[in-house]
Amino acid sequence: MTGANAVRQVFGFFSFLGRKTGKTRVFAILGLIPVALAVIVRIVLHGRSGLMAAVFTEVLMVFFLQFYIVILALFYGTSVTAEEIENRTLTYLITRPIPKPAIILGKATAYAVLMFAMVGVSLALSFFIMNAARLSDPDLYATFFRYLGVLGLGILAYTAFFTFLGTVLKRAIIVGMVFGFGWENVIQYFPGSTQKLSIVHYLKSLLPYHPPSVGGGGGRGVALLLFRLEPTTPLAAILILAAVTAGLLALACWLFRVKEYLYED
Amino acid sequence: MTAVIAASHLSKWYGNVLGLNDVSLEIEEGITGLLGPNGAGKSTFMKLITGQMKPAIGSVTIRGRKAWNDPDVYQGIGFCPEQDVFYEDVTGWELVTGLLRFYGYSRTEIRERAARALDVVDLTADKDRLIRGYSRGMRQRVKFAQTIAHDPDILILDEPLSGLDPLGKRKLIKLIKDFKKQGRTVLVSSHVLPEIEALTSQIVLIHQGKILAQGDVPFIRELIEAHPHQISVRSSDPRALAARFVGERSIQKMTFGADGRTLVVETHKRDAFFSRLTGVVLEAGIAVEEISSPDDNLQAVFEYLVGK
Amino acid sequence: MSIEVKDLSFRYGKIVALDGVTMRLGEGAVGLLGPNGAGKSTLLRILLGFLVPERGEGQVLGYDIRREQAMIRRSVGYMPESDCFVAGMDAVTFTAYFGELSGMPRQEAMKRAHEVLFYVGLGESRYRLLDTYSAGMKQRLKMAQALVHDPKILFLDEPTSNLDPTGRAEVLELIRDISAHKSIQVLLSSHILDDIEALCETVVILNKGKLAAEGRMADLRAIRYSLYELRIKGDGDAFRKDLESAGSRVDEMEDGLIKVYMPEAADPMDIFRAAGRTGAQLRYFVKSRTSLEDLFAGVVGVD
Amino acid sequence: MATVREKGYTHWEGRLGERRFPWWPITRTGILLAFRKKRFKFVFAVAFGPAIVALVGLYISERLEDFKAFIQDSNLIDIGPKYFATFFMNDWLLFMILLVLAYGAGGLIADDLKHNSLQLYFSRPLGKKDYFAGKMSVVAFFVLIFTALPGLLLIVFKLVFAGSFAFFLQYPWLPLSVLGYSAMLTVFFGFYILLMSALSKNSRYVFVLTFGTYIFSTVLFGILNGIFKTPYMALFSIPANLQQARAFIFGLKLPHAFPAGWSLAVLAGICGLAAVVLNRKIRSVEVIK
Repeated sequence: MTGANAVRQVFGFFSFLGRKTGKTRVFAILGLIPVALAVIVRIVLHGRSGLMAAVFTEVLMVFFLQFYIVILALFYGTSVTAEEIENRTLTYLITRPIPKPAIILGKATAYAVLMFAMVGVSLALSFFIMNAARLSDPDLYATFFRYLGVLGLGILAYTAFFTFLGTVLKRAIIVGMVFGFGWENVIQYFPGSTQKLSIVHYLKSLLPYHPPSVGGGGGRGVALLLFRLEPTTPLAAILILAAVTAGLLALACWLFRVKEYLYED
Repeated sequence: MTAVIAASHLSKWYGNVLGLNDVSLEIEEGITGLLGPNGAGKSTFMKLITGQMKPAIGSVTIRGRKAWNDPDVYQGIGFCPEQDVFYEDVTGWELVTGLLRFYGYSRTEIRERAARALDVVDLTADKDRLIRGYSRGMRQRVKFAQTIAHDPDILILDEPLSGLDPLGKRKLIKLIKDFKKQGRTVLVSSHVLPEIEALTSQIVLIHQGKILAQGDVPFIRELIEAHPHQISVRSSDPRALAARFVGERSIQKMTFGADGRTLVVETHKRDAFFSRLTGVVLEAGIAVEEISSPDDNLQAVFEYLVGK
Repeated sequence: MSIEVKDLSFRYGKIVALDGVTMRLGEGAVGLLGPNGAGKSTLLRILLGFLVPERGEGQVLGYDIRREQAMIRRSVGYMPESDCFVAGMDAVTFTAYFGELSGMPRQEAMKRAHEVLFYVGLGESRYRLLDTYSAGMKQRLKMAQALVHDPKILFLDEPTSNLDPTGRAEVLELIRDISAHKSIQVLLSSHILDDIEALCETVVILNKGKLAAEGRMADLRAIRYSLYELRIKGDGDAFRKDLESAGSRVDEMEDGLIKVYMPEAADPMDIFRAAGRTGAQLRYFVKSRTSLEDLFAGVVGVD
Repeated sequence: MATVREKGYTHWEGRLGERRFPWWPITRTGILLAFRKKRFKFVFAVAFGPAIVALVGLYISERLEDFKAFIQDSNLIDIGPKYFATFFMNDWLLFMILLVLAYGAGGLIADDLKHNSLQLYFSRPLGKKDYFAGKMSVVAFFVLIFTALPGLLLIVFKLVFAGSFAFFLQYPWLPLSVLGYSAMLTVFFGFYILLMSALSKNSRYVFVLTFGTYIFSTVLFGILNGIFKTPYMALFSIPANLQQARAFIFGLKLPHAFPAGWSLAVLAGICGLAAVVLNRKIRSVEVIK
């Protein structure tokens, strides 16, 4: 079976399977939290829409960018290989006439699309509930799609990273957690080029508005997200993110092809 | 017959644990039983054949092709893993059709093959229930269905009968025998030796990573010199019978069974003994109820070659 | 009389697991047989007091299964089918622990644990952590925890499944030793018919929650007409004709087994005389009786 | 007369007795297994940190004159219910207890589920109540050893250092509040840890789950408080509820501006939920489909 067709079949198999696992239900519910918050905020603070937008970016984007997509990518990314090995269902896949890298690519993309759907729905609901008053305003939609784009790229980059981690380590989730919530949350606030070592830095550089670049002061946009951010140019950020995603996936595929997986029986 | 599966000087170990140690053998068409104590290297051998592991030394080929990282070889191989693990959240039908995607069949052909495979293992009624809710026997049968769905001509089955009740076993044994009649090659590993005996008399015995014996069970029993053959004769008067045999040179040992009717004779020259037995029984006029050889089965062969 | 049950019925939701089972089990080893879902585990669990039956009553060692469950569990040793142990513990602590939970004083439990572990053949590895135990050793450990409080009855659920041949032979030897000389009755539920055949005198076959057959193995398998199975070496045709001339029907199976159906009154020794006359070597000669597998298939009514 | 001890099965002459606490072996083994975990002894020792700090503080406050030079800040040293409350109050102690429990007792039920040894327990004359009593008293042991024990000892040391019973006469009810608070913590953590332990078969996930929920509840409180400024949001955070209940038991100013009864209700609610889940999850036999 040709490589491309194999990837498409693996993609189809795991898109179907992904929708049915209990894990998806848990994370879909997790995605409802921002929507619930948006509804509560809408009731309590209606009338002061300016404050609402700030609150949204402040709290909800933090939730999405620094928690939701990371936790999603962590559990789904590592499960691309780690889950198959832990549950020993890998045997069903590697004894099929498809190249091993196709398993990684197919499954990773299937899960990425699944995550993107969950994040997209959750973002759309909470965003438009929050800004119900300004529905006619065209650049509201521009902001929304930009957010969606940033989160999408975030999903891809993190999924690639955690897929790679899952292929290398046995206890990928614990190490993944340390990286996702430890390293990423800390390094992004370091001055100078060190913050460029975290994926979230490039995602934040793509966010629509920046405070006037005088230190960290002034402007409505001094959001938690932009605190001490020295953004790289959007184009560079996108290129780096793409390179990281492709590089890590390729590495994961190569490793998966070479490594033998022993179930400790 | 050309060898379907051929291994030459195959060795494999992980860390300092020895898996296989210089194994060279050929498996022809028909059913071959693969057996050995736990940790003998059975599952290592199966993983090497099916390309889930890379040989450290030597090579193993299926129909001449190495299985490691050569996906096309799987078009003709059906592998039934030993672990009782599944994608639990899908139904039997979804599992079999899902796994059939990877063989390049059209949608209709996938449905046809899945329906046929599930029908063969009597799961048509339960095909739309989640595998999570399947009983142990049903899980084993759905696992077998996904092994045969793509109509492979080589079946590699790791403990296919475990968890099945006597009826389930009987059906699966008949099924595997039908496969053999269609000229396919079946390699079956099992712990329960009577199950292998019900399937075939061709066995490969692995122990401590080496091939101890390969061939037909009675033939192997013949070759085992260390243990003389046991022949048990139950009759109304075992002592009289024994008295007549005392002079026989071919007999090494005679013991009387606790039930007071059985005489067990140990001899290295079975032919010589049997040719005399019928005559002696008729001369002595003793009513014989049963003649059998207690150690002419796989369990005994296994014990002699492997036992402590 | 150790186990007596009258009209026992149980249902999981709408699935009927046991439907009016009545039987009495005596001493020695009893085999419990039946296809998957026939109600074997349910019966074991009701006798152990895990489940309360909808209808019917029963006694185990004279204790009523509804009211005196604690007393029953004290005098029954249960060896479950699935692997079960407590990680981080060694065999002695594990066995003594469950001995204590059965009501044994701590010191007695510890002493008894050593004895039982030696008996089941885990003497040398009794101080090792259970996580390092092989499947066969875990199986024998389950046997040890079932024996530690010296039960009167042993319920064994698939004791030899997933064991390698040597392990299986050793566990069978253990069960044979326990049920034969000692005053412990064994109720053995297994899918491997060879084990039942090797160990049990009486057998109980359940099917779809009903009692399909019960009784001594020998009686159930006896067949009325005399059928002998032979293997010979030498001139097969001459031997066959000789027998047929004497009025017996002779069939030859494809693996060389010869089946001789002799008329009721015929003397089996005629076969020897026929062999003598035609110079054939009689190498295997057995009075046939239905194999347990055929009995099982016949009783469960399919095939 | 010669006795031949044939190698084989021998009967046991003893009689199976009815013990007053049939679940006691479960507790003893649970504690034993906790200590067998690697590095648990280290965590156990570190958890005594808060008690030692409080003891040193106590000692310094008595020998005030010698330490005049070091201590400028005065409120540290007025020993009273506030001092004891602060000993219990600081999050370090709660965190250490949680760490010890999550690491040591996380596998109490999780390991039984993982290795399905429930059927071994229940094939003994043992009820579900006994099983829970045994497991819960393992948690009780660890909680009490870090709360009641140091609390009472501190009072005793206070009397010893001061050389008089004045302190005791001044606050006679103090030992009672120490015991009351320790009992409350025991009950709450008992249910909380067993609930977490029953939710997964993998004790590593239980560890993450125990801490995750505990911290997430505070984070949630932070977020909600950020949005709605009402103090009632504190009900979402487990530590906040515990602090509220503690202040109430020690008769101090409530940290959050709402009646302590609410917090007690929330804590009791969690215990109730735990009881229901545990009762459903721990069955002697899985229902065969």
